Amino acid sequence: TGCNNNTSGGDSKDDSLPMVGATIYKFDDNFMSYVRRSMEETAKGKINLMLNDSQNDQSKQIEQIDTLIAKGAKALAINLVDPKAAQTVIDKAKAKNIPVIFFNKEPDASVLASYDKAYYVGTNSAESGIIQGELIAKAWEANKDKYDKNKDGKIQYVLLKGEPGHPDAEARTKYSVETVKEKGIEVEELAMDTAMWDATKATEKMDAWISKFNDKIEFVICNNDAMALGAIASLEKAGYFNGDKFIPVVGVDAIPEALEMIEKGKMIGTVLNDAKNQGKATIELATNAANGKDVLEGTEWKLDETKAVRVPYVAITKENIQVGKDSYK
Amino acid sequence: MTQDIKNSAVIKWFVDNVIYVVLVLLVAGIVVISPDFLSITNLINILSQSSSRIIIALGVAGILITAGTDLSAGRMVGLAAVISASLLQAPDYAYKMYPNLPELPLFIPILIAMIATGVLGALNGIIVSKFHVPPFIATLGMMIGVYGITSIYFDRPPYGAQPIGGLSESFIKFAQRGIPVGQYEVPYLIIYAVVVSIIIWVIWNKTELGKNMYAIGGNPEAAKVSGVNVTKNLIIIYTIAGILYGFSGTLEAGRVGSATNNTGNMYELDAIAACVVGGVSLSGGIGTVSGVIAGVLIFQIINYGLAFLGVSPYIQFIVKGLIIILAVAFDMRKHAKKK
Amino acid sequence: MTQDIKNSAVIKWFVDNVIYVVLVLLVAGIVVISPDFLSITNLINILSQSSSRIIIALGVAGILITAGTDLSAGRMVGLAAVISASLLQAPDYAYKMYPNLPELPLFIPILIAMIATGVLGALNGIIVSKFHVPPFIATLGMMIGVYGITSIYFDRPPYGAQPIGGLSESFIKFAQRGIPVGQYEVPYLIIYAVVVSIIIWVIWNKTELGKNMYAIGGNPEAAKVSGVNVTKNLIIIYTIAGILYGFSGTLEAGRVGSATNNTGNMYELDAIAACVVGGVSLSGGIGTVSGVIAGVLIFQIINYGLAFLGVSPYIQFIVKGLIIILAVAFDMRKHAKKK
Amino acid sequence: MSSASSASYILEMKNVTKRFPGVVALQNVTLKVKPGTVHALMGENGAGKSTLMKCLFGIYSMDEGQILLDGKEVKFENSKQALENGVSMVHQELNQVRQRSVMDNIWLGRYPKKGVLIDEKKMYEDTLEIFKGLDIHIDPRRKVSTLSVSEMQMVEIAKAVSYQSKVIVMDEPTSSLTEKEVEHLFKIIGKLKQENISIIYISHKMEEILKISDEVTIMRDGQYITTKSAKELTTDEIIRLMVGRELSQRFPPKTNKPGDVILRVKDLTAETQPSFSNVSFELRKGEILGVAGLVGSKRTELLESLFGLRAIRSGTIEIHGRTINNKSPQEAIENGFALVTEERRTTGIFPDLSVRFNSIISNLRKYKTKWLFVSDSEMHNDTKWVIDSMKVKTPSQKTPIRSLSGGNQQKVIIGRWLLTKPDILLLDEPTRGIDVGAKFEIYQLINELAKEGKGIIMVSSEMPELLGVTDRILVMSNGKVAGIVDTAKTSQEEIMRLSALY
Ligand SMILES: Nc1ncnc2c1ncn2[C@@H]1O[C@H](COP(=O)(O)OP(=O)(O)OP(=O)(O)O)[C@@H](O)[C@H]1O
Ligand SMILES: Nc1ncnc2c1ncn2[C@@H]1O[C@H](COP(=O)(O)OP(=O)(O)OP(=O)(O)O)[C@@H](O)[C@H]1O
Ligand SMILES: OC[C@H]1O[C@@H](O)[C@H](O)[C@@H](O)[C@H]1O
Ligand SMILES: [Mg+2]
Ligand SMILES: [Mg+2]
Repeated sequence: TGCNNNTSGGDSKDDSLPMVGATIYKFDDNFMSYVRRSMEETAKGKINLMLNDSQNDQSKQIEQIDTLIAKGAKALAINLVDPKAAQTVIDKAKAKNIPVIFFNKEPDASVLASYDKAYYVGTNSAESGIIQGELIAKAWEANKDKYDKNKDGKIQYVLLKGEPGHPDAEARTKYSVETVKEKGIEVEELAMDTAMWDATKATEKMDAWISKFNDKIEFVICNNDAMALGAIASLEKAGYFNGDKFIPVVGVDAIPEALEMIEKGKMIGTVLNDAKNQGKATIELATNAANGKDVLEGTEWKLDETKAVRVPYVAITKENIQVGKDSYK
Repeated sequence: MTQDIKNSAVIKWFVDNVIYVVLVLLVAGIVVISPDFLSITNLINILSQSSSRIIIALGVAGILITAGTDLSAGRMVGLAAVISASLLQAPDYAYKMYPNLPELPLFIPILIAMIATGVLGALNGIIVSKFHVPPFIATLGMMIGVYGITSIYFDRPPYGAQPIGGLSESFIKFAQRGIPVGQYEVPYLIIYAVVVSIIIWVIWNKTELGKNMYAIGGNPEAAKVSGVNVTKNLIIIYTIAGILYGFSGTLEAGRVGSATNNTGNMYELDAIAACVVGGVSLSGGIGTVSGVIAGVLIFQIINYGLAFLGVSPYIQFIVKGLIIILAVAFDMRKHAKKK
Repeated sequence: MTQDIKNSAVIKWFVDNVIYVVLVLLVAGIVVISPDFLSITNLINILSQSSSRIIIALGVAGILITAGTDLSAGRMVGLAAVISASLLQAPDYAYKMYPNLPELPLFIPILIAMIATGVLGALNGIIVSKFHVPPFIATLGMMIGVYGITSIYFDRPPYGAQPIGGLSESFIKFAQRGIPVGQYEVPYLIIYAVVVSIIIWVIWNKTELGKNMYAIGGNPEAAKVSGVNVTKNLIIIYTIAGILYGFSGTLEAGRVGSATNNTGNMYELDAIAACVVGGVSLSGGIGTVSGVIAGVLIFQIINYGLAFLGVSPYIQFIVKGLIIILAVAFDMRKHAKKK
Repeated sequence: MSSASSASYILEMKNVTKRFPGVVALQNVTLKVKPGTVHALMGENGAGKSTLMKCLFGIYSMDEGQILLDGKEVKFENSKQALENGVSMVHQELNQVRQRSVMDNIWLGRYPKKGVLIDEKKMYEDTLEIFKGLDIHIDPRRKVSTLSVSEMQMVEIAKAVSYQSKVIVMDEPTSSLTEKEVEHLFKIIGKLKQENISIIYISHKMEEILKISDEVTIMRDGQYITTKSAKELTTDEIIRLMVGRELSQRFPPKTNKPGDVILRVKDLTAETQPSFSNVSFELRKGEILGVAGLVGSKRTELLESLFGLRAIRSGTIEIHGRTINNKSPQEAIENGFALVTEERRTTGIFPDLSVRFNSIISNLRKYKTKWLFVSDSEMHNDTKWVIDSMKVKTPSQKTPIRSLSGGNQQKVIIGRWLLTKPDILLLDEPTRGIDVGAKFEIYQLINELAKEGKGIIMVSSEMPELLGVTDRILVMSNGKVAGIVDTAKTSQEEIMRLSALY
């Protein structure tokens, strides 16, 4: 086949460059949009990047992959919707001998191992939960007298969960609380409910909880920053963050608005999902793959034993806020 | 005999007002499980959470009464939220979309947002009435297209696709504060919803436009042969709906303190469902403002109540599905019996 | 004069078949921009991508023809996908939902999934026809409730809420392979869709049930007076739809190689839209199998074509919204001109 | 015809041609109406009467032709323009917003306003005023859906009159009215004439035409035949001009012989009252039983109850000595009943579906082959029978019934039920809007059914029809049986007297 001259072009497209087909599991995912941006930046002048929005639908993504293959992509960069669908993607790529770089959502190691031209770039979901747990534990230990309103030594928390069944939501919910417990801190769950990653829904759930538990809530744990922002809107309405009425809120993603909240002291911390480096590594590996080179050639990345490049999560608090800010530079 | 008549009048009242009975039963049910549900705070919470939804639902309801539908409502809310938030960021916020924009007076961005969605609403009306595209398709196309537009507007330099936050103090006040009444505060949101409801009530019941709206939905042929300008009326009704979505979108942004291109996603489904629960007929010609409000409240009480009771999320879905069906099934008994 | 008649016959044919003309124009448009669109691979891709959607759309279409609607279609697809995937994991897969389950013959899990959604479809039918709940609400309640059920089933020990993967070889073959024809492979998916379409065509056109379906949608009062057992027929139609969703759900699981509780989310909207584009009337009584298939193909060609052309995703939304509206506006010209 | 100067006509339609896909509905039709006259427009079903009026009223645009109103050429783009220029219309198919009140319907399109708001009080009072002038007693605040069909029709008439137009078109205004209301309408028309208003009057009721019209225009197959002064015409002459051949009798000779009782109804009382109560009667094999009564005398409800559409509180129904209880139409059909309902639009036709579909829908069981599939050829043949035996004017079996003329739609509905070969055929105003020629065919078919030993109950508000085709007549008055009379021995006066008994 080969690349064609007649495709309608976007900005970073140059038909003389090898084509890499990429899918983003959901374009309006805030975090992924940073990854996407970094990918576009990195791709400029090196490859012809075709981006697709899988709209959180794995079937749609599979179809997009068919299209990309039909279109003659030399390598694929896939942000799976559903990590267990990796095998199907690999089957399709393998049949045409096209390398695949999975990113952000991790396939099973055995699946990755089944194709020598499959790699992974990203974090692992559990890690964000663990780091969030550590952050909670550290803050608690440091401010126990202030945070522990009923002085029972236990954290009475409410948890706003992302979409049930979403790997990140499940992992963060599980590991954040587990990590706190592992640190020897007792916890009591007052309420846990899903707000579907959404700020508005988070505000409304939080309204009900504040009305129900009043001052009993000692910690607000959120699976992502958007929900943390929603919770803060509700808390502010109830008079928190004004004078010395305070409640610790944590999230994940380190989106700019959350960084702002941390600076204003309305949020105690978040977990940086390093979008810039995820995007960069993905494209650098994909570019090499598309050119038939070794994927690491000329890059700073290292593969671990599962053929994965790991981009670490970082805990962000007021102290290291600059780290968060830098990631948007 | 007189007793009989009295009884049957009471029964008739009940039958005609089942939806309000459902509302009361629902609250009663939750209170039985958790008596502390009955508090002013909860009341205020539920009402203020319902406010922007009522405004959306009233826009959708007008269209449903013309036997149309509007799938684009939620996306229009999103567009207005993004526009108003982007123009109302606090001057000192670090990640402003327009770094050099001075603080604007509140009403300008709100007006701009409402004009934008009003124009798109008018476009819906034109596509439906002039080009005879079924409302489902016209507004589906609009829903998809508006999302594209909002996303392009939203996902831009300098900071790309990130929630538009850091809203100005005045905007936050506008949507989050209220008028103190005793120890409580009646949120402005509730007041906006009341004002909008009254305006819409007057339009539906006291103006030519309103009567034409019912006629167009009840029997478009009859309206046409009676000299009603169906095209013009439809365009106006869709435009009003658009304006309402726009206003509601600004409230959503202010209420939550931020907006993304995903704000408002699927609100139309909730709005249409609330209308139907509140007695608006999808085949047109029937619906009242009070019914729509009751419908929205029922949904919001279910949402709030289940969260308040701490029902586990999965079970919440099942219970919510059941209550919706049961509430309406109960309401339908008035039509069900054989003549 | 004879020339005139011929001309007008040609015009009439065009007017009556605009939707197929739109289909051809669409393809032509894409080919002009990118000539390599015209390939067997693309054809096979588009057809096989349309297959499970056609099956869902045919289920939804039957209900639309009765003047009903089905919002629960997508969630039923999800339920069937999760059930079938959970019962068809490869014996040696490490994270099996049922670690001790032996490998079952393919048809048993598929049957179980289809029975489950068939029963839920029947329940939809009962709620609509016996309790007179408007289909919009009945199926909205079902949509929400089924999601709850699917999530509970999905989020279980030993591994909790995890995509169900590691499907057995036979299942993968069933949904991903095909019959070799020359250097190409005709996917089984296409064959399933063709078989289902034929069966549905026969039901709609050659059986009493089919005639009753049109009658109920065309004028329910008249249908009742004509001796149609509206209740029974509606229940059957909703059940058939449920079964089709079930089958389609198993295909989705097999095609993707995994399933989650989110599989199928919002498919109903695509299906309803495709039906309407294909000429099914939302007010009931009108619709053909070939129209529904054309509607699905149009949507799929738009999706595939825009991705193939490499249009940027946000722009894709705008273009897609526009094409949908234009296609139907064009189609509506046959009714539009003043009579 | 003498060519008079334009000024002597209030309305002139010249050489009007209108084509629909596959049909030429009007070809060079001419209509000239003088001021202050009643001008009858006559023709068989499908002759093009309604279409001509719709062209006048701006609903259809004509392909060719010219319209002069008061000497000035006009071409109304829509109904609004027609109304504003002094043309109003009572439509053949009731065109009302049923969910809304009577007064909302009357003022639709021209609500009285106070500022931007609607002046409800004025609306109410003006409605009462109009009703008073026309002697109509309906509460303006009632929802239209709660009115009986005849009340709806009176409201439509009142609405058309209230525009104070120069020309009022009445397309079968009396199709749902009883004799008494028809008299009432004629009084209204008389008054309008005095005010120099012209009325174009379409009806298939021969008796009415000569009684009230000044001139008659006759159309056939979309073509203009002639215009004559009513004085020069006789009923037979009109029929000859309409049908294009002699029609010596209006009713076929009665050859049926009533036999044993097949249906016995005792003390039947409806569940929801007020309705009919304590209705008892018998129907014999081969008998045609008429049911007469005033509007609201609950004839329709009685038929609907027999057919399982309405609940019964007490009383019994026996067929062939066996007590039955029709809980639904299916059961009724299984017990050998058939019902042609009164309201063709709401309970009769499937508007968007084909003539064939509309013909065969009640008879599906018959077409099932051993494979459970329905047989296309049998459906085709039966539809052909319906079209041929009732002379349905349709381009093809596949035409959607909505595009047939009103009378032709009605014929299909009757055909639908004749196909089921019922033992007991219930007919509610079956010949509504059907032309004389076709009526004759239908009477003949009913007669033949009776001869085959079926029982027929026919509700009708057309006295001549009742007297012409039935064997006995049951007269209802206010929900009760006022008497059952022998057709041969009764008179119009006796029936009228009984109708008003309670
Ligand atoms: N909308 C339409 N589309 C196609 N054909 C039509 C349409 N309206 C009327 N026709 C055809 O035009 C012809 C004239 O119909 P029209 O309704 O004017 O008859 P009519 O004289 O009023 O008959 P009736 O006495 O039965 O009311 C018929 O053959 C009819 O089928
Ligand atoms: N109060 C009412 N509410 C609803 N429907 C009504 C009411 N009164 C009458 N109707 C409807 O009007 C129709 C005619 O009713 P009814 O049986 O009283 O009259 P009828 O004697 O048959 O007169 P006609 O010969 O004009 O039909 C019936 O179908 C009935 O359902
Ligand atoms: O699926 C959506 C979610 O994806 C997560 O990875 C992210 O942390 C969340 O903020 C949310 O965007
Ligand atoms: Mg007519
Ligand atoms: Mg009657």
